[in-house]
Amino acid sequence: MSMDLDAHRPALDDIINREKAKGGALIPVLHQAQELYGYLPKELQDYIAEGLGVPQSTVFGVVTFYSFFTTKPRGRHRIGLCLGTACYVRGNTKNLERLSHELGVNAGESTPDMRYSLEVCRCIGLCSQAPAIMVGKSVHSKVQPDQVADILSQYE
Amino acid sequence: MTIEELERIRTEARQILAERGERFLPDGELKPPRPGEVRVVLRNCGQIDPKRIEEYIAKEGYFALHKILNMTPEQVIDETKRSGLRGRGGAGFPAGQKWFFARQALASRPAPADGAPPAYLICNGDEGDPGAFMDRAVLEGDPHSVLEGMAIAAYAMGATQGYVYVRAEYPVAVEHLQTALPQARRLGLLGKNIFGKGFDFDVDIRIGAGAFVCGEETALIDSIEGRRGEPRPRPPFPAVSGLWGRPTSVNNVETLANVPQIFLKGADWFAGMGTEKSKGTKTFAIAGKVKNAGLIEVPMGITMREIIYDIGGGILNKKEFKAAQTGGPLGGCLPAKYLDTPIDFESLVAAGSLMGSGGLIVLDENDCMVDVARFFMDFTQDESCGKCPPCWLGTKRLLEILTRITRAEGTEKDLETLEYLTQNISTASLCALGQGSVNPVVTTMRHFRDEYEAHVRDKFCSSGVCKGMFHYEILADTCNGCGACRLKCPDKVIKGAKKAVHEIDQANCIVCGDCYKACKFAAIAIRPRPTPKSKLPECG
Amino acid sequence: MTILAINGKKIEAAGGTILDVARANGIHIPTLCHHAALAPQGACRLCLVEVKGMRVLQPACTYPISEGMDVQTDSPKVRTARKFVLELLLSDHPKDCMTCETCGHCELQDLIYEYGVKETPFVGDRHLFPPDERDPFILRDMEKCIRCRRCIRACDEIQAVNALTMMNRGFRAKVATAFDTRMQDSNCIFCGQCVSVCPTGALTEKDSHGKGRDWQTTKVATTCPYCGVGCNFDLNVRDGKVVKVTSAWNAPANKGALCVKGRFGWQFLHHPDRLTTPLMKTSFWKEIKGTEGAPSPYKGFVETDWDTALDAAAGRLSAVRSADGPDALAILTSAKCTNEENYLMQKLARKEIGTNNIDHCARL
Amino acid sequence: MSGLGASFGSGAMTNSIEDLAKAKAFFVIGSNTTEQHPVIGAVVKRAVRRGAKLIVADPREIELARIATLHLAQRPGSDIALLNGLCHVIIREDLHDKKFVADRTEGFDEMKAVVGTYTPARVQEITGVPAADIEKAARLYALSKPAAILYCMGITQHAGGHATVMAIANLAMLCGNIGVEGGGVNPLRGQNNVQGACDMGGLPDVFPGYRKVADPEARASVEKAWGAALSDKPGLTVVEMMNAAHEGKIKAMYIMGENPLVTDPNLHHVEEALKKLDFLVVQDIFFTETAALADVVLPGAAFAEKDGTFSNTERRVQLVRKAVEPPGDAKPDWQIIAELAKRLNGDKASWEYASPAAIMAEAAKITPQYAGISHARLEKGGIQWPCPSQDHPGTKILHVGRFSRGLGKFSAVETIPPAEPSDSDYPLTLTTGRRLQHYHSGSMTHRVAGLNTLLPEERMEINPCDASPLGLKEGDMAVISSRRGQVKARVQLTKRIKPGVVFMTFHFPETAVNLLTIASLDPVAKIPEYKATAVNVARVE
Repeated sequence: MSMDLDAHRPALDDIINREKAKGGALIPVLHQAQELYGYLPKELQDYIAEGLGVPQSTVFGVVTFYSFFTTKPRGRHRIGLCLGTACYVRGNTKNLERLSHELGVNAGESTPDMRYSLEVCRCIGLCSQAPAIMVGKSVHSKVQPDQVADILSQYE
Repeated sequence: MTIEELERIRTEARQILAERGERFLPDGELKPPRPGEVRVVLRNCGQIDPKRIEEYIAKEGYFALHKILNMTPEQVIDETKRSGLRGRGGAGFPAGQKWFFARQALASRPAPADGAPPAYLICNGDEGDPGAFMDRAVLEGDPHSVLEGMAIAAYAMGATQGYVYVRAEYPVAVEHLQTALPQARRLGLLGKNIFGKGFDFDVDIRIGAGAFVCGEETALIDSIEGRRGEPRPRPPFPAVSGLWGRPTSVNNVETLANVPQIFLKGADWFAGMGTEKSKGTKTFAIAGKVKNAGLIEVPMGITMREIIYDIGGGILNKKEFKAAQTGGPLGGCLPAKYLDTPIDFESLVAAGSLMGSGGLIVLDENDCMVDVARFFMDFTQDESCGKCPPCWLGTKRLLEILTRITRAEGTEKDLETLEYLTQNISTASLCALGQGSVNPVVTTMRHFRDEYEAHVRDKFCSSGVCKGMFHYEILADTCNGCGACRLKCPDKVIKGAKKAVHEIDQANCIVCGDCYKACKFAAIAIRPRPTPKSKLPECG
Repeated sequence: MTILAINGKKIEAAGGTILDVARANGIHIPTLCHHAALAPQGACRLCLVEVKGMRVLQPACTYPISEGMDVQTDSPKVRTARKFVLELLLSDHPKDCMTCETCGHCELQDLIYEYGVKETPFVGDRHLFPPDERDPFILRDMEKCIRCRRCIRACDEIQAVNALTMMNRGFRAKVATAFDTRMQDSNCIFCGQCVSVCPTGALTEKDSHGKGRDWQTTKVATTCPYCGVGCNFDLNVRDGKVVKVTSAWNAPANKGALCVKGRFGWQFLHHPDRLTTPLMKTSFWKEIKGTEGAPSPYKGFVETDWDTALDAAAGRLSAVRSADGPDALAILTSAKCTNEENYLMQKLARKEIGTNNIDHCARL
Repeated sequence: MSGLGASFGSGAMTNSIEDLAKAKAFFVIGSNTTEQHPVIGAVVKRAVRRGAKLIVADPREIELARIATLHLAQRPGSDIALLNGLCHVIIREDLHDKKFVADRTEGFDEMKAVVGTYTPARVQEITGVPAADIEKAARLYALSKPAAILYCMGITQHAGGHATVMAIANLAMLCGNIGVEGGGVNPLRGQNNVQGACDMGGLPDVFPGYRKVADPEARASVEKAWGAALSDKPGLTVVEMMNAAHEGKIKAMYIMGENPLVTDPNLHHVEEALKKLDFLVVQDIFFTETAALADVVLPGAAFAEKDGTFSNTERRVQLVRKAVEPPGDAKPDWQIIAELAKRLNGDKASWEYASPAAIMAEAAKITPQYAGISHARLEKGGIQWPCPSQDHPGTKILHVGRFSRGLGKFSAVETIPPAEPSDSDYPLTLTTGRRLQHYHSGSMTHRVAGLNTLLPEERMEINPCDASPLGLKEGDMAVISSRRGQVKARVQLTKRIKPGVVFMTFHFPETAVNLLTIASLDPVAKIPEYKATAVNVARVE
């Protein structure tokens, strides 16, 4: 997978230089780098390793440990379907099946047109509105399978 | 900042608050206190604008900090001990004791040569229990109460640098903290020489990256240091060797949010609430099959019945209460016989569960306890850091067995193996995640053994959850032929004339459950499948 | 001094962990992720012991002793927990000890034997990785990895290279290089420290496969022939051939560490290019013998015997000395040879030839 | 080693490998430690991770430079100026250890007078290292005690190598870093037993134990031990031997375990010299390039095929044990030498040795540093010399309390430019070195398949700034020429090398870089200048 590091290099360098001085800079830098590029491919991880003076293996070990980090590009809209306890017992697996069917992808995948990526997440603290789905930063609460298509149509 | 200035800000801000009146969170999560609730931690949530420090000051904010800076750190620790405040993160360790240990460790060690902070105070906001969101509510709704609590704790233990570790899933909490920090610094409530008393303390935010195990304090410390969050054996405890090897206290959001109130109203006031060993209030996130889901705060010692029925309004859709799951993935499922048990740290542990951070999920007759155990095991297995075999391999084996049972492939031997696994995982695992991971299995096996046995022997899931292990039947003597089920059936496999008993064409039924939900007269029942799967060859 | 009780026996110790103190007092506690050259991490749970007053079992390798502590190292509870861990590990491990390179010096195998684990009660997914033979020297058979992380720690703590890491977590956790590449494509320097600490057959010396079980080889302690650090190691010998180099952990200069050349660079010993007989330049042979001589693999040289070669060499060197004086001769001794040989060489130059024209490549 | 001998009275690593871990700072100059002494490189890396400071002076951004607190990329051949500059700043800022200087050294004022002229500004001009970095480095070294200096051939293989070592000694003494744990001046010896070959008198001017052949007293004692009259005239060094052979003054040579036709400078000249010999005996384990020129080739034994001892860089004498038989008729070298000696009018009895242990017993008698060393003792573990008696435990740190020569001697040394500075015909400076995966002339390592996989061929490192005007891209073949010859090599572009400098190793006979190097010698140490050769580089079409 090749990517264009130069797209955001000045901003990336700023982030690295700003965080470097503090202890434990790696995770904050990865967060911000993923924010910039959308994902953390090898080239980016290697660049961060070099910039922070930490081993590449450490960066890779951290990226693969935390579920928030991804090495694959994601869709424009990230669907986060909560499978926390409340959402689970209130039937969010049915919504997942429907979403998967509508989008033609499995959880953890993106649609070929990169419009959506479908992700299952742990409790997002919306238990009282279960079952809940987030698309980007907006919350859809008490979702029923029949509403899924309608929700999807709201995002371009 | 001086006390006079603080008082001036309070006066001005009270004016504004009085003019505006009380307001509540827009999304309906935090409703006004219901009868039976006592709000200490949630006192300001929804009542003040969390992005304006003045409004927090209007509610006596930072007065406790000023007060304790006239006390010695030892006095602050003693007062906290006297209040009986215990950690709200799960284990319930006395907060004052934690600070005491850190302070002791600090005294026995030279300060770092390079001028780095001698000790750290970490606010654990990695609220990972599915079903718990009180920390989010506090961080979003009243961030300054946490910062003030941190400053007091830091003063007591000797820390000069603090970190708030927040889940990445809580962007609003992060945003509100990011707003709060510069405000507090600008007023001199964080930073150098706070209130002119020679106390330095500042706070930085660290955002988690999606790892439940980082709620464990040693893993959280590793994560702040920029590594994989993998728990370490204790000792050494963080109080002795924590962040960057220095004395560190890790306290939960809710614990810290209690602290300013304890110093404003006194240890006696706090100790006056709750039970003998569990003082104060506790927030609970009630969810699941309950009418009034949401966040509540109640005195310790209240019963589950009071919470679920009096405050929560009882079970949804007139269903039967089956169990309450408390304590998240490391907690357990308690059946109806515990409804009248007072909720405190010890009672929950005695019942095989855990206070945890206060998640309380109500389960009804349509929740399969084997599937619930499987659900939690799927969670902990996925969240295991992979360091110690009892956890990374043990939980995997547990999950595999539970999955087999819920797929009608379980055997009697599997039940034995489950018990063997749970016993040993709990004694042999490195951290609380591994040790506690078995609790959902242990409690469901203890209290709902019959369901496990039905799954294994009869290949029957009486809750109608496990696919292929039940079917629906229309009860001839209850069906009044209203036709609701027939209309709802997506595959049109229900036959029956109006006002006549209906029947399901079992051969073509996909067991979707729409008819079951549609029937208002409890005329559709969950029954074992006519050809039990037990005739299939068993494995193992 | 701290006084504590281990298995009811009163013990005095200055400090350290339960494991340190137990071992110093001859009390056996099994370990798997522990390695004397590495910092303890308490992960594998084999060294669990009962500490009175503690709710759960504690790892002896990280738990510091304290006054009045009461420890049980071999109680039924402890043995059950250890056996349980072994059963778990075995449930994710191939059972191919018969053909495994490490059979006979595998710490997992030894413990499975010690705890009498005949069969694991657990049935489930097993990691199935094909052996990775893409790299020189190191063969990675990750199916056999028990995730003790000794390799990762050796790469970090001993070598400070950090080519290895854990990737993913939970059951999917795996020892890998950055981006799970072959080791050649990482920053690995092939020092083999990872291999030397691996308790199972997950990391083995590729060139030694099939060349001898541990019990079939003789270990000869010696000193490395490459750079000047003077690392010690053990040559593993079978049937007159070196088949492997293993670490000598008590070596003063290197404490078990080696570099790629020291650990893996021994194959030249048995290379077919080795000189096996004295040679003489064909023209020289003809000059003194008047015959064609026995052909050698080297163009312009014939094979000869020691007496012929040495007599001829001594004769010519003496002739030059007689004709042009001792300082017309020069000797290069060798920084690759032993002290004893260097001593003899300068003795030969100074005493038998009579010149100080002796040097070696110290300056090169 | 002669430089340290002059300054301290003993030319060996002052401290132990183990004790490097206790250094608070390292100054590494002219040593690519992680590739040439990988196990020591790791000791340094570990110490740095624990917080030790690291200053690296090297024209290349070697691995240690990447983790260094400070990297000084000096021009090849400018080390003395750099070291004098450091001393200048330390004295100027009054950071030196005045008590140590007063109590244990001599010659301070003369040295001070010379380094006084090496202002950071002047040093910047000579070395190309920014003046501010020179000041920072001086403070780092002076203020972190103990601090260890590590150096290697990058220092000695220069026209001014001997003087450079004395400049290093100045720096260490100035800060009282001698005779202390974690400090010292630590020359890292290149080959497994280069230390031992020197200790045992494998040098033209000294007997075993560094006693001068010209010293009547020393000579008398060796003559007595051997029962023979010995020459008092110091002999020739390697390069001098080749020159003498070229001139027809040396007529016969006996070469054991060396491959001068790859390792020596100016190979065309070496080849001509060896071909002019009347007689050449080569003793080796492989048919080397040099062996091909021999009249007689004797098959020796490799390290695993004989007993004996090696002395490592920290003066530790350690056993080498026979594990397998030599192949075919090959014999341990000690047996071959003895057999040959017996045939050279020797008294045969003095060449009867039952074992290498017996040889060591004899050697120990005339080698003061080894007096207490025997194979029997070494069975229990290596011993660091000096070990003057059977009950002496050996010496971890030299010059504790007192230098071998009494007082440590400061030397006033001036910068000595390379013998062959770059010019318009040969605009680049070639510096040579080693790589991790191969060793010396490669006769051993090229016969290990995996090592060839890891590093199959030589590559010339060149900065992209130098490469682009030459039209050179990564992987291109280039021809590298000096006044003495030319070689072809593939090009590796790297910013880790200073512009104006190119780097190659001599591991590959097919890329024999010593065809290019100059045989100009340091006047005292007689070490050739491998580290600075004027070359030009062109693309092979």
